[in-house]
Amino acid sequence: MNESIVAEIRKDYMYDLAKKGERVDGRAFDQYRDISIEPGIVSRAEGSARVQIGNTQVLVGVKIQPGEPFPDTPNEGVIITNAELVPLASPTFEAGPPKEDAIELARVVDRGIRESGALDLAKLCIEEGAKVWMVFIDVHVLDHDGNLIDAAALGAIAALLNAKLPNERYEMGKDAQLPVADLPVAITVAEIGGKLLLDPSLEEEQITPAKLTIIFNKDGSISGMQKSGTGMLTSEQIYQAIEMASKKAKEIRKKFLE
Amino acid sequence: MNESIVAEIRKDYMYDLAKKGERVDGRAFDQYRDISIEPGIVSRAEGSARVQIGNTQVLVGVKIQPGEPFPDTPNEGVIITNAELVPLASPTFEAGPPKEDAIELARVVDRGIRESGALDLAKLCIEEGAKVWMVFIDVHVLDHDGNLIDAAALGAIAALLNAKLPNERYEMGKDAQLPVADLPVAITVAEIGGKLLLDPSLEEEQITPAKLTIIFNKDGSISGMQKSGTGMLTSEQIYQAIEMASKKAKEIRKKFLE
Amino acid sequence: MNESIVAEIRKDYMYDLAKKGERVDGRAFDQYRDISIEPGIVSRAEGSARVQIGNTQVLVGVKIQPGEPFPDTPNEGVIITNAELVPLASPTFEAGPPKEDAIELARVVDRGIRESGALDLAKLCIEEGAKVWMVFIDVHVLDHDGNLIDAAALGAIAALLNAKLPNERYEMGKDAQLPVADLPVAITVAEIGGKLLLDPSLEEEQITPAKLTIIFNKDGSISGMQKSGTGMLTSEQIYQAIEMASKKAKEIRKKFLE
Amino acid sequence: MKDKPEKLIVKGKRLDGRKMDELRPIKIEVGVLKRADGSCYMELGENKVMAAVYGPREVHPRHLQEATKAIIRYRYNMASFSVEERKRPGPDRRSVEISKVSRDAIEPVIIKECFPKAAVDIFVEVLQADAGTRTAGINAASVALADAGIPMKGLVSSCAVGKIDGQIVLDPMKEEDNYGEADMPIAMVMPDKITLLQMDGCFTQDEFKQAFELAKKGCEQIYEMQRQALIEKYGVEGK
Amino acid sequence: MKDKPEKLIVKGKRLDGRKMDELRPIKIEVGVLKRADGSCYMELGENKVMAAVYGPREVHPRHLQEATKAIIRYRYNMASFSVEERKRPGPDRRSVEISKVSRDAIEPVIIKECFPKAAVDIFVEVLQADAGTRTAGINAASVALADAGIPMKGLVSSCAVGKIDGQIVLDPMKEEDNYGEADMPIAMVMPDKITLLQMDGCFTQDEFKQAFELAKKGCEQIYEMQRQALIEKYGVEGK
Amino acid sequence: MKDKPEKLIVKGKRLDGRKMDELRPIKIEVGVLKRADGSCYMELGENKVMAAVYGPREVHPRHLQEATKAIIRYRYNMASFSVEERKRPGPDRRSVEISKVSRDAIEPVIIKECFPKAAVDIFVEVLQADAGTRTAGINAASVALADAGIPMKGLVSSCAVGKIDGQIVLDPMKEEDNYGEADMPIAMVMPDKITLLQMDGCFTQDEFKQAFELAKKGCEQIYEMQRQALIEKYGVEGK
Repeated sequence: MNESIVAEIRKDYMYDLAKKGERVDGRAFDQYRDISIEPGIVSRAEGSARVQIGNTQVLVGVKIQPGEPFPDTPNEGVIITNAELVPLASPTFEAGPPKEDAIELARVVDRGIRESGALDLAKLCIEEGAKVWMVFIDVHVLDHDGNLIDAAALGAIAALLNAKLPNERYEMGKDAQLPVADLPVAITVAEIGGKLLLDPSLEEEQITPAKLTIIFNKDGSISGMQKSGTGMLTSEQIYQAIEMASKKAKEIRKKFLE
Repeated sequence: MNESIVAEIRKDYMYDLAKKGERVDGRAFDQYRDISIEPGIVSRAEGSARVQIGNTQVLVGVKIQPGEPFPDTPNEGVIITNAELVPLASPTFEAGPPKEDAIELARVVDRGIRESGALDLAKLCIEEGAKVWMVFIDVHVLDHDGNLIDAAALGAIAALLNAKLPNERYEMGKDAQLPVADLPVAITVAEIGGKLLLDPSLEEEQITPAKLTIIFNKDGSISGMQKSGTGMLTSEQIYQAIEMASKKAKEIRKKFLE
Repeated sequence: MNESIVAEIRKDYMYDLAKKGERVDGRAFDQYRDISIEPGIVSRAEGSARVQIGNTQVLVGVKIQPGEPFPDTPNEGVIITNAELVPLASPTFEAGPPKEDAIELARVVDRGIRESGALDLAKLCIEEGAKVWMVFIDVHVLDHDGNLIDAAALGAIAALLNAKLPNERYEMGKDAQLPVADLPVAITVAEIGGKLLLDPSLEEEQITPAKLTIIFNKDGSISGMQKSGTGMLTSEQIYQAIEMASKKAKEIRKKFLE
Repeated sequence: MKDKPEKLIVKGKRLDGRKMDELRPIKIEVGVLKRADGSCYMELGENKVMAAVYGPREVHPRHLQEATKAIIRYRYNMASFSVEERKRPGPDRRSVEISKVSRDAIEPVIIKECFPKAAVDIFVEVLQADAGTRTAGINAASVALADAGIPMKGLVSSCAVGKIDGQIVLDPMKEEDNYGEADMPIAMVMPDKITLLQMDGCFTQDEFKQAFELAKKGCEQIYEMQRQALIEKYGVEGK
Repeated sequence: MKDKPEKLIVKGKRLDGRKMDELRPIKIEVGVLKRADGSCYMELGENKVMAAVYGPREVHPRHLQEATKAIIRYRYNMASFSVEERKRPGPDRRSVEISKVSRDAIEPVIIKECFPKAAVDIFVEVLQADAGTRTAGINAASVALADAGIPMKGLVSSCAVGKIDGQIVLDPMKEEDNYGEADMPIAMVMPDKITLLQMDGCFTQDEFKQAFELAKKGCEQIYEMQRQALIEKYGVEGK
Repeated sequence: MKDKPEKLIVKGKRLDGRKMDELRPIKIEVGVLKRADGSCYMELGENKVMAAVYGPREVHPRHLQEATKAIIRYRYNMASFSVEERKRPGPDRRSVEISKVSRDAIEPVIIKECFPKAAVDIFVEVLQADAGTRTAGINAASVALADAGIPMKGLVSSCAVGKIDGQIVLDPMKEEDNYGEADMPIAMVMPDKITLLQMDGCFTQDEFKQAFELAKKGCEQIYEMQRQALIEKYGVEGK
């Protein structure tokens, strides 16, 4: 019981701070925690990247192997995205098949890559209708301190940029760079006490009623959105969120991906 | 505790009624609740029918697609029957893979179709040993107020009568009627206080120690039986059940299927 | 609570006995319970054997059918070993997919067969890269009174000795003996109170902190080892265990397999 | 699947004759199931969905209970015959995600404090699918909650917008969804509380604005129909 | 699978030499397992089944308990090597259904009120199969219950009848089952209480009557053998 | 997979230049995760593993609790991208067995009586695999336990020996494991307590002795590195 009273007091404190324009860790509303990206960390994978946003730590591995295309897209490669919230990363994660949070994470990352056209799927066709490259994007969360979606999405595109088509292994010529055509960046905005802030930490996520993730292409257009949480957002908040996020996406893309 | 006392009293009341030749909803022992059948309710499916027996409501969809025959019947089509007791239909149904009740339901319906020869499987062969029609009969229960087997079996044969072989979709000529060769009807008899009655409602099912489902072909022969429940039946009761059910099967077939 | 006090007293008693060089059922440390092997007990299987060690009872069935080789061993047959600890065999076994004990049992038995070279896998190739014999070794435990590994391993090699390649069934000539090239015997040593003893009964297994299974080939070499249990063993104990086990393996092989 | 039509908009009309800002025909029936505490059947064009509500009811296993409020569970499920290629029964990743975002869309209006330690279970079965099943499901679930007498702050109304042949259209149907350039389902509580917002495809920021405003108009129309259906059943809105 | 023989009945005899109303050879052994509270091994022609009973014992999880009587659980399982094509381990739809109808067949004779809140668990393992495993399993389970000292109103005896080449035969074996026209397993408590009745294939109503009466005769013979096996073990029937 | 090299030992050196009794390069980092109570990242040649410890913490479901001591759980898991052919996520039979024997290897040193009714959970994630992941995992787990402040009787140190081209070698890497004749991982608590011992392949009894003694020497070296890593972090060994 005491625990939940403490939690309640802490929550009130964070709401009060928000009203004063402050955050519990001293950041500005539009400020990310420190970001670091280490590509190529897993040499067994065709591509990989470790992303840290503050204490949040995500490892994304890309495996590429030949396979059959889907019948309705016979001349396109296939993207398969999976996320594992392994119990090593958080006391609240449990072993077992992916639960709704892991599935949502994987699907939002997947749509970010897919709908942005980040991968030129037509160039991943080896033999029409028979053989295409299967690109497996595996998100492995190592330390969960909030904002997994942004970290995972950043890890995915960084790992793709790092990836090679393993032609040699399958005796199809020389290894080649994976054809990356756009650089989508996902930015998550959280609402607390009517205020919007970027890169929510775990503590902030626990009290935010609603988050909105927006994925931007290089040209500033939007290729994906996902509201989550059991709160509501006004239209004005949504427009404001897009504005905040749009700016930050450009910054991050420039600094880490271009 | 009170709940179970009430249940006990209600049960005694229903047994007393049965001894007097009456049922709790005023029906005669050999009387069904109102039956309605709406074929073609799902246009996405090759065949479909919604069956209502009183408040019990079952939707059966038939999907037909080409596939490989079983090795031991290379020139016969394949029937696959599945039943989903989705939690929408009853407070006692749970999400998850089919449990024993759903499996029993599906298998009794399946045997009714299969053993009666309702489908001429030889006519569902497209190319011997290589390609046959796979007929998926999916029973989707929407509202469970008792006697699911009769409703599902009726829905299955009605949906098959409604079904078309989708030749056009697979570029094999014109769509054609599914070759339905018999019209099996399943009738379930419940035993309460030594008396036999047809079409048990949910309330009756909850107190009946034993039910017997009998499936009849057009010519009056029996193509399937299934006793369920942890009670016992005498030989005489079984012969009597067959007689009652046989008559009713003819009636229902005539009214709804022919 | 009383139950656990009784268990504690019983445990102390068994430890005291061990120090005096005795066992609770009167056996010598290096003495097995009575062993019996009945080969050919399941005529549906290509090979089978029932092994009893005291009250422990294990049935091993071998099924052999053609299948595809693994890509990295295109000209070798395939061994697949599975163990089912069905709830019929012990009040502590539960229905469901194999748990860690069943998996460990299967894998230790599998390695015993595989690493000893008991089966000449090259002779199980039918058509290089395309068709090989798949040998399924299924361990079905019927009565669990301790030392399942030794019983299962003995059952596996006895069932293989009993097995025929079912050439006739697949129209490939006459049935032939399975090419068995070695006769591995697994011996499990348990540590109790610093003493080592063979063939632990269930009661002994429940109090032993550590067991060591050693698998010996005909020539006395070791083809597998597995320590289990949350205890520790000294180097000296390990060397002593190998000596005890080595002798016994020879005895058992001679008596039952040669 | 049929081949992609050359154009999705011909002479200012969509393939099914609709205008850009026009919803498909809608049918809403309240209280159609006996066993459920509340239910609603909805047709949205060729979509047919059934929603049922059970609750408040006991929570098993107990450790899922919350001391001061009800927990809300939402299960979106497709019948195996609801789509062109038979779907394997049971949840897949898509339906798990839709269940989650639908719950996130519905939960904000439920006054959960009324039922501490209890559960309110919402089940949506898609009987026939033609693009828009999640929005139809949310609309039906919202009405079924009212039919079950669960206290709510308002009805949730949901619809999607799409981009086809470069134009923003309301409530895309299957072909428009398959061959369109973007799809965005939203859900709203009147007058301006967004509880669902998903998007995939490609919108410029201006297109997003246009689409978003159009989607809200669609929700308003659906809200009226939900209200009407409840009034027909109960004489007054929401019981 | 072998090809269908031209005839299943030749000169008034079945392929294995039996008469129409003749059971296969039967062997029943009582109390063959140490760990189980009761057990029975049974051979019925080429069928080999093992049954074990555990109980009365505690029920986990608790919410499955019944306040005034024991719950009965029954698990029918085939060893993967028991059939010609190796069977994947674990339950399939067939074994789930057989487990259910077998429980329905056995439960009526158990005096459950003796053990409130407890469970009686019945496990049947098919070690070798040749048509008739469910009836063999029920017979063995019934004896294992007696061996475990579970109070019962009587023994359950079970056998099947079939229709082959148009004739009704007792206790069909594999080939007769595969190529026959109907199969009907029943279970009975003496003198005339039917606890299992399944049928598939095709019987006229007259054929049904003839088959049913023959099946009951088969059960009577099996009952005698079950009784004999228990007497041999215990001196008196059922302990 | 590459073809088998003609020889695994050339001029007294192994393919990666090591001597017979030489470990691969090792890197140990303590306390690298924020959420875990203790953690350790370890590289052993090309192997990269991360270990985390949570606990003591509550046990769910309750019936798993032990009245007088903590239960120890150990989960070894491979990331799907950690091996050449993508591995399907989730446990397979190999990882279940490794989890078990690793727990058997670690549990003996934990003073479980300190935490009655609680659980200590150990998670090992293999991020990159190159033969030796179970030993690397045990080494990392042991350090992570110390980092978490779990009372222990000592550190567990683990390494493998193999037989290649007929010679006994310490700490085989992937190619040596694939084409070698035997592999034997052990774990040890100083000075001479063996907690893990597995072997497959073929050793004469003399070879076993030679291999076993070499493996113990390897463990001693690793023990020193584990100790060093903890001293660097905490100034003193094991906190």
